[in-house]
Amino acid sequence: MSLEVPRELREEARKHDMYLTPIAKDTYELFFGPQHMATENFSIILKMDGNRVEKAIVNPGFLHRGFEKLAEQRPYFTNIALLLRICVPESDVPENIYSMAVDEIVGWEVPERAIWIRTVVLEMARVSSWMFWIMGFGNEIGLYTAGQWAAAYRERLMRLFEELTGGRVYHIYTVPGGVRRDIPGDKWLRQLRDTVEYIKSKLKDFDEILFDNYITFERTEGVGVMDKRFALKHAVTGPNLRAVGVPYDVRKDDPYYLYPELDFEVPVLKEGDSLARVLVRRYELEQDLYILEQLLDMGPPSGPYMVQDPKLKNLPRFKVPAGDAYAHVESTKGDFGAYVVSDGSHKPYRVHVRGPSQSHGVTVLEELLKGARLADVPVILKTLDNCPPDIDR
Amino acid sequence: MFEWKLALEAIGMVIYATFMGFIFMGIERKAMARIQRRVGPPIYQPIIDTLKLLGKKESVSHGFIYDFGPVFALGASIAALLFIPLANFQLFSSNADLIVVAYLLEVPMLGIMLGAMSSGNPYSAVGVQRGLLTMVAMQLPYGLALIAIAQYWGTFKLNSIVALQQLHGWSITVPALLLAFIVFDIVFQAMLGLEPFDIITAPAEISMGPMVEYGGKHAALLFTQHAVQLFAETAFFAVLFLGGASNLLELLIKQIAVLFIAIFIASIYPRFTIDQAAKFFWKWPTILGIIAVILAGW
Amino acid sequence: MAVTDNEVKNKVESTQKAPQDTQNAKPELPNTKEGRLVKELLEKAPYAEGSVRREKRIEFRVPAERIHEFLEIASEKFEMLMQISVVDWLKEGEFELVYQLWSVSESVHAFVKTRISRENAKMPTVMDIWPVAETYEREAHEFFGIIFEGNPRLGPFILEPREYEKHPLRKDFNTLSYVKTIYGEDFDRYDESKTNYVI
Amino acid sequence: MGGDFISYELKEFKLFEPLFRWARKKSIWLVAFCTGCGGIEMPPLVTARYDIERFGMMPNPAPRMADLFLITGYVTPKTLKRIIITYELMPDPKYILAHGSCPINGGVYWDSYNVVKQLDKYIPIDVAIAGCMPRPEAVMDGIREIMRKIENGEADGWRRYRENYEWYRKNQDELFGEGWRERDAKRWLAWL
Repeated sequence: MSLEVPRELREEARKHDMYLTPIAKDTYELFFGPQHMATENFSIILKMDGNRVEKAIVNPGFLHRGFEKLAEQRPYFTNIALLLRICVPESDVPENIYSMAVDEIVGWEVPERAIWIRTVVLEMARVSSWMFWIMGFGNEIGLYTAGQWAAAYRERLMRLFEELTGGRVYHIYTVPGGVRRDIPGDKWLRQLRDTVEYIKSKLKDFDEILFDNYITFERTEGVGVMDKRFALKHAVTGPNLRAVGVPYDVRKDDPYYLYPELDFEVPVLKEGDSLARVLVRRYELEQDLYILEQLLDMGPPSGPYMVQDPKLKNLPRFKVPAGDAYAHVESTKGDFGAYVVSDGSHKPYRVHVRGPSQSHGVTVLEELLKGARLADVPVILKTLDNCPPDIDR
Repeated sequence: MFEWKLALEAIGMVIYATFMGFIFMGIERKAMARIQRRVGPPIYQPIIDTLKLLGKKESVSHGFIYDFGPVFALGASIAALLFIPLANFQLFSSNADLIVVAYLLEVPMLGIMLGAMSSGNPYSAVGVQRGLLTMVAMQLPYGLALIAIAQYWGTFKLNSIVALQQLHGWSITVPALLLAFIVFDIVFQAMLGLEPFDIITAPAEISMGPMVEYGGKHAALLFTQHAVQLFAETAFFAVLFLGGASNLLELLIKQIAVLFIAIFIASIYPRFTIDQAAKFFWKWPTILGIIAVILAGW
Repeated sequence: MAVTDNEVKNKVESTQKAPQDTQNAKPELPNTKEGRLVKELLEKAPYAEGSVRREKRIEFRVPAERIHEFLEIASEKFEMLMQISVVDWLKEGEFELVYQLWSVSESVHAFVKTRISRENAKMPTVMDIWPVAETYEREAHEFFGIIFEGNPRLGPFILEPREYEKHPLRKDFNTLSYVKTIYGEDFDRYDESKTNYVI
Repeated sequence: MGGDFISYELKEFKLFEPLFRWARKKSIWLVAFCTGCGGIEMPPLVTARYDIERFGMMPNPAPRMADLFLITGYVTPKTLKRIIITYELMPDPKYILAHGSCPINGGVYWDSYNVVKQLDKYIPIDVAIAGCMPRPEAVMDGIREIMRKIENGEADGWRRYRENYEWYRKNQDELFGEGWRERDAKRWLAWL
């Protein structure tokens, strides 16, 4: 009894001339993931011709849990604890889109304080997600130092999240009608300001080591080029779209929460290659830190942090009037949207989430990988910022 | 007539080199961790790793060449070590041991390639292609740096190079050889398999490349080989450019200095792709190398 | 941003009225950016019904057989197809397909709704208009069993073949009983009577 | 072959066994396969705040060199196939640490049609950590537990797998259908 791959299978493979296929023929098949450092939980089947990718077939679905089915079986408020698992690095985004959609169907006016807290939480999630992205990108191109630093700075935000919400990764914090808990106190706000300043002071280090590095330029310049028409037809959103010269940002174009009152810029580059995508992300990180500073200067408005509604007494049987709504926010990956349909009962009739990676993680990736070198595959993957749970759900 | 003394010296030297090589690997990991603001593993961690790998059961082999590859690599590394003058020990010596050592240090790569090729894993195959191309690319500046050395000191004998350096000052104090030093240092990153030239094992691209199929005792052999190789390469570097050493402690200090340069470079640069690396090697280091050769022969 | 009461009323009215007076729906359109956009599109496609929900949200109802034609016209204004949402209305025996469009130039989101029968659900593909529709259609096909004619890559995409055949997001697929059959006694939290089935 | 291995452990290396156990405990290499949402807690574990490299642990991209398989979160049947193949690629002795509630009983996805409910039926688990998501401290506690088990020789998941291979194989075949190895694994590992 052999416990490694069965011997008969090995014999079979040899018989069918599959042994040494990769070297004997000019094209070979490379299974890129899911057990691979670059593509976590995501598989790409690469048909390689030497060092070049001839054809790429994306094979997602390792993370499919049937969220949309499960959400139909749980009450409105319980769904928060479920749907936030769609986007793991930035779990506040699914919470917020779902809450916004439910707020719109019910017709709630969310209190100002809750709006402020939600905006802060979203921006913190964005900053921590950028940190995570820097880590991922650093690891892909072999600059582990920047990655390690970024992950360490992200821990400061995690600590603040923990104090605010009680959870490190999954916060279950934004609920329809407001937020679940109030801000812990002024000390937390001071800590947040310190953290923002700290990360801001460390941006210089990242510039020197990663964003202004000769080899980073070499690795990313001219790799995975998209043009504007292609990006629009493929519904590429977020930093990837802004890197081809379309200044589309949900926070500006379909403003929600406090964003109309905030002063920030939408960085746009027009080259459309990996370098442009990297630099757009770097400028956005700066803008997000600036937004957080402004929010902190504004200070939390007084008032309740949850909408006052007698219907909320019996939460599990809380009924939502019939109707449908689509809400979307700007996440670091792109335009994250949710379509919620209610039939008047206490469970949503249908929740459909639009993950940004659905558009740039499948067809776009397959197109961009065509003709890329093997070494460019992780760079393209990471500069598109593909998040497999978005696709699988 | 069997020379007991020589045999004992050889064994002692190999054991010392292996041990110090492991410690060097530990220093490398520890220093990297400190740069990355971590505590890092204990300095003797590679020894534990190798012990553990030796204690693993391995039921997979891909044939004789697969098993032979690591042994071949280890043998070549040890052979290279025996030709390098380590302080006052130099077990074998010939009139052109500079060339012998320079090319024995390249042979282990071929051994690993041989074994990896026979595993049939496509990632190994890609890693092997990259490894061979890196070797071809770095030969030119590497050769130029060595020629500059040989030309300036007028000998291919490592012993004489050390003696001359102790007489006339270290190689790096000579302007021509300073350029050769820079060239050699760039090549050195590739020889150690560190960034920006860790193209062979790029974990995020081809998940360890040639090593992907090696596990258990094979991996332990490769680890040992890497340790010996690390020791031999740093010693070679110290002998060529830092004036050699009169005792093992002095040599050790010089080796660690060399190692730290490599670590610092590795921790602030990302990885090249293979074609960029080849282009890079054939551009700046080659130009510098040619200038060094011309200056050395002046 | 939460909607105000007025807008909610508007929305309820428009959704209620729209099915009743289809011909006279046009005068309702407000004189805003959204209203003008709807008017412009309805002139080109008189078979569709359009309404303005609120600021930056407009809605169209299109008969299923002319959906491709309508989307082709709409694609001039709406550059991006954000999603194809399918809602399974079991009682009516219909699938509702909602094409979520976004106009980058006008910053308006449009719902294009169409209904098809649940039996032998077939739709023309819109891959030729927006290539990204390939992914959305593959997903809709996988979870609901709708066949998009012209899409070459329909088949198991996210799911394994066994679950794919069941089209799990259909309302008549019972995940509890399915899990019971697959995992048997591992499924220890299953409540037959479903009385306590509020998690 | 099972008997073969036991004799290997007992006879030839009996003298060195405590040494090897110590080395195994001190040098646990992880498979870099983050199989679920718990993968998000891996970077904090290997970076500055928690830094498990202090204990000699490090993620390794090649399953052939790995010792510990960290199942970080729920497992779908599609992933489980890959997990089983990866697990079988790892050389003995090998350990599995299940991370989170989902591998224990399905967790929040207890009624999901695409999540494996009890992972222990398909591959042997040595230590399970409850919680969703377990904090890095909890994971480190689990790691300490597995270190203790390795030192005492109690972490015998690989031996259980070897001895009860038929049973595990039967469960796997029930879930995936007969012949899945021949269908899928041959494609993934053509060179074997």
